[in-house]
Amino acid sequence: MAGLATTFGSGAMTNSINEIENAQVILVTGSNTTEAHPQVARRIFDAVDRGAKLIVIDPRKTLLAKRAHIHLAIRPGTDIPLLNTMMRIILDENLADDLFVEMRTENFHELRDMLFRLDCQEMAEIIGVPLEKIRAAAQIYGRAQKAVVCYCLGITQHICGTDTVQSIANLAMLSGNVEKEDTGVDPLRGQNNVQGACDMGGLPNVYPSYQRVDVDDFRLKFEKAWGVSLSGNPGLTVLEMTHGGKDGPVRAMFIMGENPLLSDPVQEKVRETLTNLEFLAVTDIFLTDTAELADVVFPAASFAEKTGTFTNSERRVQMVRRVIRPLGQSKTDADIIMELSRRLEYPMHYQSSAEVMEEIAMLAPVYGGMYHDRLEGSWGLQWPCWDREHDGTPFLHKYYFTRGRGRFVPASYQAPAELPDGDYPYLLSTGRVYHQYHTGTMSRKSTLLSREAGEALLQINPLDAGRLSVRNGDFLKMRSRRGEIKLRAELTDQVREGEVYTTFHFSEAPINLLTIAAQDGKSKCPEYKICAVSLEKRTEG
Amino acid sequence: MKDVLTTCVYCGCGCGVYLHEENGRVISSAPSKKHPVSRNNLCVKGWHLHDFIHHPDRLTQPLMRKNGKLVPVDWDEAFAFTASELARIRQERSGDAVGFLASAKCTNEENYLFQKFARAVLGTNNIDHCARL
Amino acid sequence: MVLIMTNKYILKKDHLVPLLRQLGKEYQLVAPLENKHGDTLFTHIDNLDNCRVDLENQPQNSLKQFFFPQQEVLFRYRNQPGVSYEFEPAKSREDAVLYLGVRPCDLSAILYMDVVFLKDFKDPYYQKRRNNSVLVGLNCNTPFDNCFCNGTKSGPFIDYGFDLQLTDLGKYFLVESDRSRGEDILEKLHQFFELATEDDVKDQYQAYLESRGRFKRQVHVDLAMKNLAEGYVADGVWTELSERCQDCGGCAYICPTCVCFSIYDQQQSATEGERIRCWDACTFSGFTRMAGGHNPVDSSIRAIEQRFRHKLQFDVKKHGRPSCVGCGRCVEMCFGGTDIIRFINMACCEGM
Amino acid sequence: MEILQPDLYLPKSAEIIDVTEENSQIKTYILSFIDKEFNDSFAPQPGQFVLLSVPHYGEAPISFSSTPDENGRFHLSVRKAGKLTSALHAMEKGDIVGLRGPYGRPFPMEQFEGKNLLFVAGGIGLAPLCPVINSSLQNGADRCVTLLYGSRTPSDIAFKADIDKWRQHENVTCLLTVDSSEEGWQGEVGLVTGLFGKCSYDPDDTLAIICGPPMMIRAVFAELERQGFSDDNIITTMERHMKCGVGICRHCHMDEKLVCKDGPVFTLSELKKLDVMELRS
Repeated sequence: MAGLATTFGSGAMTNSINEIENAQVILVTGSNTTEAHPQVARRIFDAVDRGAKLIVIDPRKTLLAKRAHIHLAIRPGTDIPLLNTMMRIILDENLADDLFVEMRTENFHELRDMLFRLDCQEMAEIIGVPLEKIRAAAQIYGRAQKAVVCYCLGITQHICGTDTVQSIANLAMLSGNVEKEDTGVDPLRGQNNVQGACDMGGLPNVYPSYQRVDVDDFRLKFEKAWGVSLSGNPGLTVLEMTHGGKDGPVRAMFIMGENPLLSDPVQEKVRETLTNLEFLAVTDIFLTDTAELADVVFPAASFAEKTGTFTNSERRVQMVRRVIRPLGQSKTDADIIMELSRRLEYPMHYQSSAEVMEEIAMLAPVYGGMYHDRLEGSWGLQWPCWDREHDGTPFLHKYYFTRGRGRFVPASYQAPAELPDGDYPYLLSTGRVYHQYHTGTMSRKSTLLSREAGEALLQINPLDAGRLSVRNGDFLKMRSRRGEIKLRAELTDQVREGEVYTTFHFSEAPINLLTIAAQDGKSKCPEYKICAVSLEKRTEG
Repeated sequence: MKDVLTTCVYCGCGCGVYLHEENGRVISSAPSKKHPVSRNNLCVKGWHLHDFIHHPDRLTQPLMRKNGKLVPVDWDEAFAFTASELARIRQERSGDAVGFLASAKCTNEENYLFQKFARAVLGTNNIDHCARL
Repeated sequence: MVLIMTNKYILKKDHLVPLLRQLGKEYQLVAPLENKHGDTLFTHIDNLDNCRVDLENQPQNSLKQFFFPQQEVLFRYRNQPGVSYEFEPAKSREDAVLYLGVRPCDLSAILYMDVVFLKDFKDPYYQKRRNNSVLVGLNCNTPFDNCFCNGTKSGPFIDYGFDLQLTDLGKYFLVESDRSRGEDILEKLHQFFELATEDDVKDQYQAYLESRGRFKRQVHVDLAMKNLAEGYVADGVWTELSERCQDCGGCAYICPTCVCFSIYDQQQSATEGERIRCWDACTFSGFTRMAGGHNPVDSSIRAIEQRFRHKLQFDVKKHGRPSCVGCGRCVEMCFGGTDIIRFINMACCEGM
Repeated sequence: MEILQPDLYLPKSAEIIDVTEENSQIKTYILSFIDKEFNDSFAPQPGQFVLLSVPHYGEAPISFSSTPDENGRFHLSVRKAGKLTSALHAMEKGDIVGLRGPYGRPFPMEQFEGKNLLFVAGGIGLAPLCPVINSSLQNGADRCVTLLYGSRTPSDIAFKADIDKWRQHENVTCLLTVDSSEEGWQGEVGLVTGLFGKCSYDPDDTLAIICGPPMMIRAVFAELERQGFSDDNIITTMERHMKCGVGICRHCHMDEKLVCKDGPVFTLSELKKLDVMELRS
C-alpha cells in the first residue's frame, strides 16, 4: 500500500465500510468484491438498489460486473492508461474540482502536463475498451458529489501496482473525491489482520504505527522503550528472504502462521530457499506445506483460543475473544514468543494481551487510545485514535491529508513483465474464490466449504476450450516458463478468449509453481495477476 | 454452554461473529446483529468459521526434525533447541542472518511481540509478512 | 361485577424472575437475553441475577439450534479393517430445558419441525430434545420491521402448541396452558398465579387486535402461494433472484424451519472417527451434486426456485400450510436482497 | 447420562463375503450382516436401496442388485464414481462395511406378474433391474422378457454372468450394444435406443422398466412414448445425492418429491407431473 502512503500519507481505507452504501458513485477496480469481501459487496448492492451508479473495471465478467451500470472489461495490466484517460476526460470536460486541487494538493502541474500529452484514442486501443464507454465512466465519476473507489489486489499485484494506486489517488483528488464522508479511496485488505500486521510494524522498514526504522528519532524512541540498541537499517522484504536460494541473505527463519511455500510466487525458488536454511522454525495451527520443511514446529492456538485484537480493512481495531482453552498442548503465539525471548535473555513480562496493548498504545501514536477495556465495551475503534478521549476516525483526511497536501504522482503505462506469445499463448491471472481462504489451511478443513469448492478450477472461455477439445471438468496441463501443474477446466464466459483464471488455495495445484517472480519496484508486490501460460488437454486424471 | 462474540478470520471485513461453545467444543457460528460490519449476516465462510477449530489435523504438540523426520517432542526441547539455534546464528553471523515472517492471521498483540522479538532480541529488521498476497 | 372463572391466569411482572428461579430448580432455562454487546439471543441462563431477559426485541437466533444444532456428533465409529467396524451411539446430556419467550413464529416453526423430524421416521436426536422441552410462549404485541406472520397465519398471537404462554397485558402477563406440562407447572407453582377474569381475556383480544394493526409491511403470502401453485411465476423471477444471491446460505441457517442437513465422517485417527451432522442449505450447488459431478439441479436458478417452492408450494400441498412462519429473519440477513419478502412481492405481481 | 438409541442413523456392520469385478469401474459385493438374527430378518425388495458406510468416507445410497439368497446374502453393485466408492473398491473380501436400510419404494412387483417385461438399462443402471429380471424368470415362465443393455465399450459390459444365465431361458431376449467398438466385438454399436428396432413386443401388453444415465432415460422415454407405451407402463428408478435416506435432509429433492421416500421407483406418469431434470429437453 505504498502508493497511498506517498499520495495521501496513509495507506489505508479512507472510509468505513458502512460509508460505501451512501456513495452516489462506486468505482470498483481490481476487486472481485462479492467473493473476497462479501460485506463490502453487500454495501455496494444496497447502494445500487438505492440508485447509486456502479462502475466496475475488471477483465472478467464477475458477479459484480454483471450488476454494474458500466463494466469496463480492460485488458489485464492496462489500469494506468485507463485511469489516465479518465482523468484527461475529466479535465477536458471541466469536471475537475479546481478548488480542491488548489487548496489541498500539490504537484498538479506535473499530472496535467502528462495528461495533455496523452492520446486518448490510442489509449483506448491499448485498454481494449471503446473510448465512448470510458468517457461515460469518467463523466459519471467526475460529476459525482460522493464517489468511492474500491480496489484490491487486482491493482497491487502488478509490477506497476504502486503507480496504479497513485493513479487512483490522482483520479480521486482531481475530482475532489476524498476528505468527505462517503467519499474516498478504499483499498480492501485481503486477509483478516493484514492491516494490523502492518500497523504493528510487521514490515522491514517501519516500527509500529509506520515509524521508520531509519529515522533516528523513532529508533531512539524504541531503543529507550525496549531498553536495547536497535538496527537503523531497513530489513529484507518477504521475497528477498524467501527467494534467496541456496546462499540467500538469511540463514535461518522464524515463520509465524504463514505459508509462503503456497502463497509466494515461484514455488521452486521458495522451496530451495527454505530447505537450504540452517534453521527453520514455524508456528501454526496445522502442519502446512511450509511447516513440513521446518526443523521445529510449534503448535499454535487458534483464534478461538486466545484474546487479542484484529484490525480490519476499515482500520477498526476490535476484540478477538477466547472461547475455549488451547487444544492439546498448543500455546498462543504470544506465549511461544515470550518463552523464546526469556530463553534468549530478553524476558518479556506480560500478564495478558491487554498489557501488550498498553505498550502498543504508548509507542504507536495511531493506536494511542486503544485499550482493551475501551474495545471491550464498544464495536472497536478506528485508527487513528490518539488518546483515551479520542473516539477514533471513521474517515481519513478530513481538512488535511495525513501528509499535509495530497501529492499528485503521475504514472505512465508499463507493459506487464510477461505477456502471452506463440509458445505461451494464454494470459493467466490468479486470485481467490468465495468458498476458500488464502492457502486453504483453515477453510479446506470445512467439509461443506470444500464440497462447494474442493479443487482448483481453471476458468476458461468456452471458445478456447473448444479449440483445445476440452469439456467442462476435463483435466488440463498448464505450463509456464517456470513450471507445470494440472487442474480441471471450468468453462465460463466470465473470462475472455485468451485469458484464464484460477486460485492459489489448493496445494494439489500449486499455482505459484507457474507465477512470475517479477514484482513492483516500490511495494515489492509480486505480479500475480499476469503471466503467460500454455494449455494442453490431459487424457487422464 | 455459551456464546462468545469474536472477530471473523476469513477476510479483511472483520465481521462480529458469535461462536457457540458446548462441552468444550465450538459447534456453531452466527452473526452479531448490532455489529457495524456484520449487521446480522455472514458470508458462507463466516457461517463455517467454527469448522476448522476442532479438526483432527490440528497440531497439538511441538514437533522437531530428527533423522529427517518431524517427530513429537516436549515443549522444553523445542524451546531449548530453537533458542540455541537462534543464539548460535546471531553469534556466528549476526541477527541479520535471521528472517522473520509475521502473520496477517495473528493478533495485533502477537505481531507486536513478534516484531519486538526480531528487532530487540535478534537485532534485525528482517521482518515482513504477506501483506501483498 | 360478576367474576366469571376462566382457565387463564395472571402473573405479575415482578414475579417473572422469582418464577424463573423456581423453574430453574427443575429445568435448564433458555430465554432471549440481551448481552453486553446489545444483541439479543436465545441463551442458556447461567445466573438469573446476572442477565437481562429481553422480551421486547426479537431474538436474532431462533430455537432451531437448540433442537437441531448446527453441528452435532451422531455417533463414533471404530474400524479395524477386516476385523470390525463398530458404531457407538453418542451420549446425550440433555436435561429438561424450559424455553421462555417463544414467539408464535418460533413456536410454529417448532411445530413444523415436529412434523419433519417425527412424523414418519423418528429422528432420535430431535425427539430426545423435544421430549425434554417445555415451551413458554409469548404472544407478540409489537411485530418487528420485517415481520409478516399475519401473512403466513402463524402469528402475531397463537392459541396452541405451547406448554404455557404469556401475553403482556401491560400491568401483568396473562398465562395460558395448552399441554399437561404447562398444567403441571401452574399447579405446582400455583402461588405465582391468580385466576384471570373475563376482562383480562377481553384485554388479550384487544391486544391481539392492536398487534395486528402494527405490522409495518403488507406481505401477501396467500397470493404468492396461489400464483406459485397455478404456475404463474415466470422464469424471470427465479433468474433475477439467482443473480442477486451471493450464496452465503444465511437464509437457510437463520430460518427456524429450514432443516436441510448434511452428514459426513470426520476421521480422528487411523481407526476412529465421528459421524457428524451439520446444517446445509438447498441453495448450495454441492447440495444436490452427485459423486462423479453430475448435478440434477443444474443452476442456481433452479436451486433458488426449489427453496421458495418448497416453502410456499410443496409444503402447502403436503402439510396444508407454508413452511415459512413469517419471522422475517432472512430478510435482514440476506446479502443480495434475495429474501422471501422480495420473492413474494415479485410472485404477487405475476399472474395479474 | 442416557445413551441414545439412534437407530435411524446407526448402521449395522456387514461383512464382504465376496467381490466380483464386473468391469474396470463396477464391482459387485456379496454381503451379509454380522448380526445373524438381524440378517435373517432383513428383507429388501427389488428397487430399494441401502445407505452404505465406508470407514472415514461417510455414506452413499446403493441399490440392491439382488434380493437375499437362501443364506441371507445379498448383492450391491457399485460403480467407482467418487471418493467413497473408490475407497470401497479398494476393500476386499473379509472387510466390513456399514449398512442401514432398506429404504425407498420398491418396484411394484405384484403389478409385473404375468406381464411381458421390457428392460432397458445403461451401464450400472442394470444393477437395480437384476433382482426384477431374476424374479420375473422364477415365476410365470411363459411371458416374454426383453433386455436392452447399453455399455460404453465391449469391455465395459457388466453383469455378463447374469446375462449369460438369463439368455438360457428361451423366452428371454438380451440385446447388447456399445457406444464405441473394440477389436473382436461382433455386436451392435450405437445408442441403446438403436436396439428397439431389433426386437418385438406388444406396447399394449408390456411394461417397460428403465434405469441408466439421464441422457439415456430421456431418449428411451421418448422412444417408448412414440411406440405407444402408456405412461403408467413405463417405470424407472431415479438416482440422486442422498444423506439421510428417510425423507428429512432433502438432498434428493426432485421438484415436490423426495427420491429417497417417494421413490426411487417412479412411473413416467408420476414423473410427468414434476419438473424433473431427466425429462427436460
